[in-house]
Amino acid sequence: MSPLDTLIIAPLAFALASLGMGRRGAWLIVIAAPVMIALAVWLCAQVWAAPVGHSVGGWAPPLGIAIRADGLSAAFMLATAVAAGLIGLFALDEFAPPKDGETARSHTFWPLLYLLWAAVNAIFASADLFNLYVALELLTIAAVALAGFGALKAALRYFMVALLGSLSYLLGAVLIYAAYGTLDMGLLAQRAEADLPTLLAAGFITAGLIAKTALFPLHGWLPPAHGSAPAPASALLSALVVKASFFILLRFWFDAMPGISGPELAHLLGALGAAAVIYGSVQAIRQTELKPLVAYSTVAQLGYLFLVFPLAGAADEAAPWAAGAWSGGVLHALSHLFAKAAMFLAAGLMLRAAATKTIGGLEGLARAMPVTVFAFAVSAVSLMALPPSGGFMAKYLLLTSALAAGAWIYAAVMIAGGLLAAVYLFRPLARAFAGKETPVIVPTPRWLAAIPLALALLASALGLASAGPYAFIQAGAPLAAEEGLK
Amino acid sequence: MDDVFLLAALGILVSIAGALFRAWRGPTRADRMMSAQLIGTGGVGVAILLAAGRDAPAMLDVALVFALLAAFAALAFVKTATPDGAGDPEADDTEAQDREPAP
Amino acid sequence: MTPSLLYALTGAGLIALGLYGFVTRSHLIRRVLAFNVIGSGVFLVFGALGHEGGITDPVPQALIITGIVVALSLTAFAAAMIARYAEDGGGGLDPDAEDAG
Amino acid sequence: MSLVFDIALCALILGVAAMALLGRGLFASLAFFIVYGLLIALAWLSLNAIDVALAEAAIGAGVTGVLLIGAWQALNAQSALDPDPVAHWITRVFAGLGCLAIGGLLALAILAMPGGTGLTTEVIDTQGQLDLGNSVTAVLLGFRAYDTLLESIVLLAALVAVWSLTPQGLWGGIPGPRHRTRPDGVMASFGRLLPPAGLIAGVYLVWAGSDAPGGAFQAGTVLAAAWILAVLAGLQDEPEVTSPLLRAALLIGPALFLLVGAVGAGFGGFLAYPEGFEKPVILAIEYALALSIAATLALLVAGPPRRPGGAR
Repeated sequence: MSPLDTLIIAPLAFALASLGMGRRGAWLIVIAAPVMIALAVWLCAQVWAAPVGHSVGGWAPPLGIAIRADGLSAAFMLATAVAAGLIGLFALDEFAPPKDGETARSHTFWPLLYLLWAAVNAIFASADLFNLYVALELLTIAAVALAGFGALKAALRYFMVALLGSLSYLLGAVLIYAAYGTLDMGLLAQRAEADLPTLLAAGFITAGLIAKTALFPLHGWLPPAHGSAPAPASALLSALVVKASFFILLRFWFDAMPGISGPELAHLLGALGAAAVIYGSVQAIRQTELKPLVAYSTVAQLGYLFLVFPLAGAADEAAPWAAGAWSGGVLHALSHLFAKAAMFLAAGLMLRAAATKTIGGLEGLARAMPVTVFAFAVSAVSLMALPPSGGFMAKYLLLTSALAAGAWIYAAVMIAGGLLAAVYLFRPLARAFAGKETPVIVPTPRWLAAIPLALALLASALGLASAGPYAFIQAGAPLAAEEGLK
Repeated sequence: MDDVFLLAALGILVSIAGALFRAWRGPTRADRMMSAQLIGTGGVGVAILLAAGRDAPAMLDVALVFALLAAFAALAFVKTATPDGAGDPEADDTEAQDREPAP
Repeated sequence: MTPSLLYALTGAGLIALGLYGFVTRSHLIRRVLAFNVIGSGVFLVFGALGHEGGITDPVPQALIITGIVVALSLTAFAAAMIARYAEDGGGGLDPDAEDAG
Repeated sequence: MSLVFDIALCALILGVAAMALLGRGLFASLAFFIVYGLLIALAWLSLNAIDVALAEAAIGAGVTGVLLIGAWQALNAQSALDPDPVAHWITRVFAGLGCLAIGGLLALAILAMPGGTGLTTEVIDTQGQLDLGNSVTAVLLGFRAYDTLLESIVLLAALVAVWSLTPQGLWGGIPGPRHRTRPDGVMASFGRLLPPAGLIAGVYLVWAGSDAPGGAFQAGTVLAAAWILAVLAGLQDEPEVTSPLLRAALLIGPALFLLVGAVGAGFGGFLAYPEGFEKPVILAIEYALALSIAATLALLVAGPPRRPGGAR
């Protein structure tokens, strides 16, 4: 029995079980969270020794599908297990079956949560482009449905973009099969050449995934969808869903197609990422409501991830800073995963307590609910990339790579992004600490407030114990991560 | 020999193009439905002729599924004739309402 | 011109046509229709490129069947969502296009 | 001759697609779309991909069309069919140029492809190990069973997603309206005559699937069509969404599939079938899947609950 298999099977089993159990299905999370975390830790222990992987059903590619976990996959699976587990426990407050009368939400949230979890784990494990497509669509359905818990309009808008994005990705995968007779990334790495069909296919795949990751200028759907959903749903969407499509992009360029990208494409992605950092931050500053602010911050933070492509890839020769940039990007994705989950959950509690949506209504909340506001502040520290935090560590790595590469523009954007993040995150925090009176609020259960705090502290811990995660994600890392894309 | 079947199939395709004119022109919804149904029947014919022309009897299963699913689409189409999509255009609607009170 | 090439090019044509329809028509039902047309165009390219001498590669065939079911799942969810959105008074247009216009 | 037929078919497909996408009037577009699905199924027949043709005939031309007719009906009731605007001409010009460019690049890529029949030889050489005569089934339930497992879950996920749209206070209710028909009318006779035929065709398609074209998904669709026919004809009502029997029908296929995968993971590897029992296990999965797919599809067409339960 391999933990890799089990990490795919278990969330699917939980999804079916929660659907079958009806109203009692909600309490399954109490079992699911520790089980999934334990499995992910087990996988990490195995991967620490050596990357694992095998063919499903014993059918080797190109006929069959290979699944595998290197440090990157295992780290994402562990982070997902912790984040999704904690978010699930948090959601018990909102989506446990009510005493009087059942609602569609208390019944459908839980299967959707496990389906989303299964989809991201399948994505982290898969080495097959078509298998990734099916998992991506599972993710789309669960994510759009969760966004629909908030506002149908926003969810519908998201859905339409996601539909086109999936087709674009699928078309790319189809062209690759026609050209190379395989969908396996390992075989593709040996076979792929930079000819027209391959570049076109790579373009379609990239465009589709960019739309799903909400990279500027295809970000328009994200702020309304993430900003209007209930807190646990927003946290899942911002922490996990957009990371999954980014993860495929990373895999595709660094594992499957290390030899075909020219510096132009890498710089195009980098330029869009840089634009996202600036645009998202400026928009976040302009928001008057808290959750749209946090959602625009996601747009900005996702921008940093795309700086990996030029910094780790655009040089003509093997670049000594490539490994640093690649690891910085991955660490940024992981710390943003924790920090943003924490921030959305904390924001949800703060808004509920203050019975408002606006930032102005948060006045004095720091005295009424210190734990929650502290959690918000700690996650903000990570997003602003101040030490000690995972965000600091990640951006430090990215910044030193940019300086080593002489990429002054990217370096300037990163510094500006950090300052702008400080501006937009300072506003809600300043309101929460402002005033003299302690507002009277409905008290939040202590266990509920502890969850965002735990997530925020995890984001910080990534920075404090950075050497461990840094070494771990490089276990079995693709050569391209060390030497750059060609 | 095979060409005879394919020629016949081609003939049906041409007739489908003719039926398409009616689906485009309308003017009533019933015209469009009937035209789609007619084309469905044409599809069954083409599938059978292809099965003979290409000597692949399994293609007959496709003709079978066409025939079954065409009836299905027809019923869904017909349902659009009543305002709530639940009635039977054949039945006098008030009489139907009496029999089965709407919830 | 082989049948393989003919159908693959038809698939390419459907993709282009469907994309044009998706972009220029903002009614939600039309967008779902366009999604399905593009999807079947992609499948046609997939199947036709694995076809030669009367034989079609079974791997694309199987994957296309999977793809058809996935597209159906998305269409079903989209149809239900469009219906609910209209009941909530949202109308029939893609909110994205509405905001832009 | 064959090529002339193919050219005519392709021209028709492109023309009908254009009418469905660009014409005026949504109802006419739906009629064209149903015709389009049928023509695409014929294209698959001509490419000798009979399994795909079956799936397209059942799903593409049948169920998708009915789903969209349902959405049309709902929007019609809300007067949300109009407006159906066409983009400004400047947008149209740019969109047209962009799509032409994409289509042109695609055509160039297609012309540059190596051709051939891909993995056909590998599949035929290997499928004997599964004792299956149908190569497509061997890929679907053998070599790429993992995709198929996920796909069955995707279908179920769509149903959960549709249920999440249930209006306030109606959870546990019954999907769709209660259908009325004149007892001796054409519709009621349809409802009595066709479902048994559909049932037989469905079971036949699963049975045939291991050695001839057919399989769980095509069969499930035909079974679902039979179910929906009975509902549309007013002979049978949809079940309440919380009904335990319904839950069992929805879950049995994916659950059995997952269980086989998990047992495999315990002994050899994820989704490795027990040696010597591959075919019976695959058949069992297919029958269970067909049932679950039928139930899932039927409820997807019915939509979220619309009426309070327990009132029949």
